[in-house]
Amino acid sequence: MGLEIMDDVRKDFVRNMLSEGDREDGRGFREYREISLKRDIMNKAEGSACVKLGDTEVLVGAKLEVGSPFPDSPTEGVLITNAELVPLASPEFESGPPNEKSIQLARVVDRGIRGSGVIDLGKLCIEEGEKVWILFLDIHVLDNNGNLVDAAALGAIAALQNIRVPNEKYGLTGEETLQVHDTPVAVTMVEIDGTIVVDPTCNEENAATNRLTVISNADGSLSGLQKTGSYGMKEETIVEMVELGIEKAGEIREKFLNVPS
Amino acid sequence: MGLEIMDDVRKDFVRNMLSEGDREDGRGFREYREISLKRDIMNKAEGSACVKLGDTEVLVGAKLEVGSPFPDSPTEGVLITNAELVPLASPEFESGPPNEKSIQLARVVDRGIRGSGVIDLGKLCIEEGEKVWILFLDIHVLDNNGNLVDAAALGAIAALQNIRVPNEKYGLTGEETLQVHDTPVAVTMVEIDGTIVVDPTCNEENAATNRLTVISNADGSLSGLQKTGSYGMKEETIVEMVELGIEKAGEIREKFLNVPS
Amino acid sequence: MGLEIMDDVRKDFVRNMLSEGDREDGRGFREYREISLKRDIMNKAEGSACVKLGDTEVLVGAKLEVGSPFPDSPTEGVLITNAELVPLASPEFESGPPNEKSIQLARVVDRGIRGSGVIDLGKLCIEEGEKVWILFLDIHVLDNNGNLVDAAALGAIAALQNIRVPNEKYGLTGEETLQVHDTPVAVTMVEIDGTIVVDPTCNEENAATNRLTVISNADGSLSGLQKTGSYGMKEETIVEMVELGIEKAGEIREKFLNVPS
Amino acid sequence: MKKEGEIEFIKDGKRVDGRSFDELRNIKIDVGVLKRADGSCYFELGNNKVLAAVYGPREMHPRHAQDAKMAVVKFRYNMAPFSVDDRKRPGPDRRSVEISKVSREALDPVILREYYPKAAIEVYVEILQSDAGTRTAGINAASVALADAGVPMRDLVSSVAVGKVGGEIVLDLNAVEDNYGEADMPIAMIARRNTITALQMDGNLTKDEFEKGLKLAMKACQQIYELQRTALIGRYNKGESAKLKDSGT
Amino acid sequence: MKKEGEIEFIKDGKRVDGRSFDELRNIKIDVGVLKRADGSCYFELGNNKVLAAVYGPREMHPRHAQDAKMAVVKFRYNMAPFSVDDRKRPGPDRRSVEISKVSREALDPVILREYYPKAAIEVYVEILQSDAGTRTAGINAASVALADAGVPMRDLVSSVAVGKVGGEIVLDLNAVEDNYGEADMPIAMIARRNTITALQMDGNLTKDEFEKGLKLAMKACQQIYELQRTALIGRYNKGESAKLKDSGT
Amino acid sequence: MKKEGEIEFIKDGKRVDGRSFDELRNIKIDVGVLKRADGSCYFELGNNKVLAAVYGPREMHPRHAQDAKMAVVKFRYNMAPFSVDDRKRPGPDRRSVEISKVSREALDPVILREYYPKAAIEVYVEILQSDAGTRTAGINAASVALADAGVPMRDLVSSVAVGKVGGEIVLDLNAVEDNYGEADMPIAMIARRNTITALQMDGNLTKDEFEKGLKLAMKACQQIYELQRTALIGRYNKGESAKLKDSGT
Repeated sequence: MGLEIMDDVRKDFVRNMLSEGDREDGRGFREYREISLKRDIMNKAEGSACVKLGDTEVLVGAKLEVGSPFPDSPTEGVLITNAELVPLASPEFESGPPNEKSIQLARVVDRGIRGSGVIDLGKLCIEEGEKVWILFLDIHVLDNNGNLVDAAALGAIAALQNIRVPNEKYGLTGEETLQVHDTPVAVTMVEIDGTIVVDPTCNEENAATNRLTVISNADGSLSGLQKTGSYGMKEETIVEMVELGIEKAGEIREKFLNVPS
Repeated sequence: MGLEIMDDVRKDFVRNMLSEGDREDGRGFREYREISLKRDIMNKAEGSACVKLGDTEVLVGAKLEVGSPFPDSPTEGVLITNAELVPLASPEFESGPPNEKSIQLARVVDRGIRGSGVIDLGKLCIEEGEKVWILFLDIHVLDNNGNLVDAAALGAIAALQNIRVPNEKYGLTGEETLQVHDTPVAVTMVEIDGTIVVDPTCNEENAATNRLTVISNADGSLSGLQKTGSYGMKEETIVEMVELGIEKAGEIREKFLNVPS
Repeated sequence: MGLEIMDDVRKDFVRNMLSEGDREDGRGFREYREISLKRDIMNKAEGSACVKLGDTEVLVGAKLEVGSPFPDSPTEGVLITNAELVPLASPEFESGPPNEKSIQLARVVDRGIRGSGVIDLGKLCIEEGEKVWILFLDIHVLDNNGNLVDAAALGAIAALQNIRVPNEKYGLTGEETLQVHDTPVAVTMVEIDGTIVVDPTCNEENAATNRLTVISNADGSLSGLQKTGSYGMKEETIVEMVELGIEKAGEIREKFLNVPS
Repeated sequence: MKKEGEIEFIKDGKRVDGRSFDELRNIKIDVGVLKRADGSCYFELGNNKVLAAVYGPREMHPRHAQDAKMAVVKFRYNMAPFSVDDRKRPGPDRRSVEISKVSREALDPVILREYYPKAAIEVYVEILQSDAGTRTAGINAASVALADAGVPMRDLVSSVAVGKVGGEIVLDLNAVEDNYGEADMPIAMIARRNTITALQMDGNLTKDEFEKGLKLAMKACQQIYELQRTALIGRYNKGESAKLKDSGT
Repeated sequence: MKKEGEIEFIKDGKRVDGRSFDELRNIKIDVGVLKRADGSCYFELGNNKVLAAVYGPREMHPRHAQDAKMAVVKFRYNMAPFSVDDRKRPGPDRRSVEISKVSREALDPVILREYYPKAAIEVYVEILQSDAGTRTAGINAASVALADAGVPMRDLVSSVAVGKVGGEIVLDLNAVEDNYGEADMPIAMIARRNTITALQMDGNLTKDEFEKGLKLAMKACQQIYELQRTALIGRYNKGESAKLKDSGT
Repeated sequence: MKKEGEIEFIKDGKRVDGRSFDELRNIKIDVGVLKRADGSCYFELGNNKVLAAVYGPREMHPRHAQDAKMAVVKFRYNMAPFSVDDRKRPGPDRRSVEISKVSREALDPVILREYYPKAAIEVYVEILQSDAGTRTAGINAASVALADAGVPMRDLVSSVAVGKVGGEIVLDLNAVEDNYGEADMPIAMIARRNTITALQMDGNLTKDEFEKGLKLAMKACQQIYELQRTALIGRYNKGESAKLKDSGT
């Protein structure tokens, strides 16, 4: 009960600050927290990245294993995106099987990757109908201070960019790297009392009436949208967020993903 | 607590009416509610039927997939009968894995089908030891107003009667229909204060001391029996119910299952 | 609450007796309860044994099935040790999936067997990379009056000693028995207020500050150790227990496992 | 989203099933079709057959999940095993868990949850036959079932998907369009207030296509709203409002 | 139920194991074989080896499953992994869930559950070796274990199966008869009251065969009842009633 | 434990990675690396990368698992799916359940659990990269994280493994030594008190080897203790003790 009151206090705090033009950490409304991206940091993973958005920290590891294709797509590899909200990362997370939050996180990141054709699954076929690469993308949240989606999506692309295909382990020959065809970037915004802010903290997420994640590609097109939360949104707000999302994605892509390949 | 009292009130209501020769819906003791049977109504299922017993409504869908035989019966297809008591169908049903009620429902229907050799599982063999048809019979309860077993068993036979074998989907040739060798019909009766009534409603099931399901075939033989409930029964009552069950099964079979094939 | 008080009463009872040089059942500190071992008692198991340590009773059954090897050890059979603490055996056991107690029990027994090379897994290979024997060792606890590990470990070796390989069932030819290369024996001791006693009862386990299981082989070497409990131990105590464990193991081996093979 | 170069999605300004770009599939709505549920609705959208039932407000279990300020809405989207081409294993999978969450959040804004603190309002959607668009059909059905149950609501929620096939933005994708098209965007809205309560998109759309699709979907939701309203009025004109729901409970 | 034309089930009026049609397999009953359980029974029926334990009446968990008017009986039928030809994966499967329900309902009628409102009486049956008829052996063992635990009962329950093999109605099917016979019908009854508390049948029987089988089973239950009673009397004559059950608890 | 005859474990008195018999791998300790946790520690041991977080003391759920006399310590050892050569399926397996139990019992003796009756102290260890010795790294990390969280403790716990490879007793096995060596013996101890709180062994050791290994491990725990202490002092000298832990909670 005391905890619920603290929830309300924090929500009011965030709202009052915003009404005076401030955010709890002093950022501008359309400003991200400091982003840090480290690549290829886990030597057991075929690809990996660690992303920090301020105090939010997410680790993404990619593993490649040889397995069977789905019967209805015998010439394609398989991409499986999974997210674990381990209790280490937040007092609100609990041990147990994936829940609706972790499932949604994984699926939104997954759709962003599929929607923009980041990976050519046909290239992951080893032997039609028999053997394909199974590409596991595991999102491991270490510290949840808000906006896990953007951190996870950024980490996912960065991890894919540094994959080394373990051909040797399976006695195969083939390309060593995985071609990454696009660089979708997720930008999440919340609406709080009519104000739009990007890259929300936990407190801002809790105080928000709405949240929208906009995933966009290098050419400015969209490869994913996901509205979250139990409130309605106006068309104009959505359109404004989509524009803003595409703009911020461009900035992040420029700085972190346009690696010489 | 209030709910438990309502339970008792309803039980007494049913008992009092019966003691005066009446049922809550005005039926005779040995009278079924109006039966409605619709066949082949679900185009994604290889066979289907919807059965209504008064306000009780059960959907049965049959799916055929190619799979492996059990090691100890390499020349036989596999029949898997499953029942879902989805929470949509009753305030008492809960989400979750199958419980003892849904398992018993599925198993009683399944035994009725096996006991009378309705399906020749040998005919479901495609390639000995390698490939057989897996026949899934899924009982999906939509509205539980009592006597699910009889509705499900009737729907199961009707669904089997209209199966189209999906040979083409698997690049196979073979017979298009499945021969149905018998038409077992389940008839459920309850004993309430010594009175036997057929096709019980929920209220009657709750007020009953005993319930017996009698499954019988076209030739009048039995292919399944199942007593339910925490009370003892006299031999005479059981024998009377078996006779009555065979008689009612004949009426239902005549009206609903003797389709020209 | 009342139960917790009874717990304390029993602990104090055990402690008080020990301080006067007595155990609740009159044994010496380094004395086992009467051990009974029956072999080959279950005709559906390929090997079996029933062990009683006083009122503790454990059944171990070995089953052999043909299956696939692990990809990283294509020339080896598979040993799977499993323990079920079924609720029949103790008021404290509950139905459900394996918990930390049953998992620890199985793993300690398993490590003892592996550590001393009791079974040559290479001999369980039928066809490299394709077919191997899967050896299931199932520990089924019937009555828990303390010291399950020693009873289970003794039963496991005895069950392995009387395995008949079911070649015929799988259309194979090969040796009929399984060579058992060593006879590891588990000896469990507890420390209660500085006193070391072997083969603890439930009450002694509950009153103990520490428990150590020492598994040793025919040549006096160690093949497993496991400390249990939320208290620290002194080096001297551990060394003393290890010596005592090896000594008692020798006595048990001599009496029960040195069968003419 | 698979590419299938050989399908000619658009021919003479018509789609594979003969519809124009902004045309809904046939919709059929039956209200109050179940006896045990407090409210129910059968909804057909083309070949989709969907059933929704509502129970409550009633006591919330488990207690620690109660909300002291308002009712908790539970939403369970479930596919019957025989509703799809390859039999669906019973029980929730990741897709149905996500759809349940999105659908619940689509309906939450119209339910006067604060009237029933600590209570549960349970919404169950069963997909009996699936042909693309089941989540939108489920939200439409659930919205009507909530009204049928007498749950106090600000308004109805209506839902539809738009997408891109053969380079065109079209309304209400069918199965072929969904499987082989370029984008799919389901939305839900409170039609009379132009308020969007659910929005998802996967595939690929330019910003202009997105805006065009959003407008198309919003317009179609108005149509669906009228059908939902008509069905509810029909239901009560039949005088069935006096149905006895408690028998057998 | 598989047909196996080549087995000669009946030869010279005897069955494959030499029994006559109405003959039980060997039965062995040991009472009070477990120390920790409040009551226990080891039951052999031919090659079946079954152990039953009873705990309670004790507090019912979880609380919401308590019955304010009477004790709830929990019954768990479980097969040891090595009790069957092919190793049984630990944990309940559909068959054991159904058998547990039927067995609980077979025993409920004799337990004076109303003496212990809100309590649980827990019955655990472990099948150590299986050879057809385990559910009947389990009910018989459980009935004796309940008495051994001092649970107040109206009477004992006895159980046996009858079936049809080689065209004949026979008592207490063995494994070959069960696997390849034409019908199997397990029943349980309160022998002294001629009251049937469990009845199942699968396979195929005419009405006359059913009636003949029912009578055969009822008669055999009388025999089993006498064996159960004798075992219980033997137990108490040994003066073991004073066993200390609480040590180690 | 597999035998691998072809590996030359010891050459010129050095091990495969150039270490001497009694040499630890490189250790790196960072304290307070997580914002949301009440205490945290990042621990590297050679190629092992391990993160520990502590929450609590806080309310224990479920209530029936509360201990009226003292706090309950929950310990969850978990491997990230990408921490090992072949992807680890998420969720606890038998190995991690046992390690969690042993690790909890290794830490229990130093936590002043009686200060917080009915409470839970939760310790979460994530293995991010695994290279033999993860359980000892996890205990070391958890011990520091508990101190960082301000949980009242009698002392720190330090942990290391010893083993036998190529016939020699060596300290802190690496992955090759662990996979193909002859024995592995992880221990945990309260270094300043010479009190052993965890001890496991698998493989094969003579009694003398065991005693030699135990002494070797105990000495190494003293070294690790100093590193843990230094890391904690470093943490507080930076004045980070004033970190605001409640933001965002």
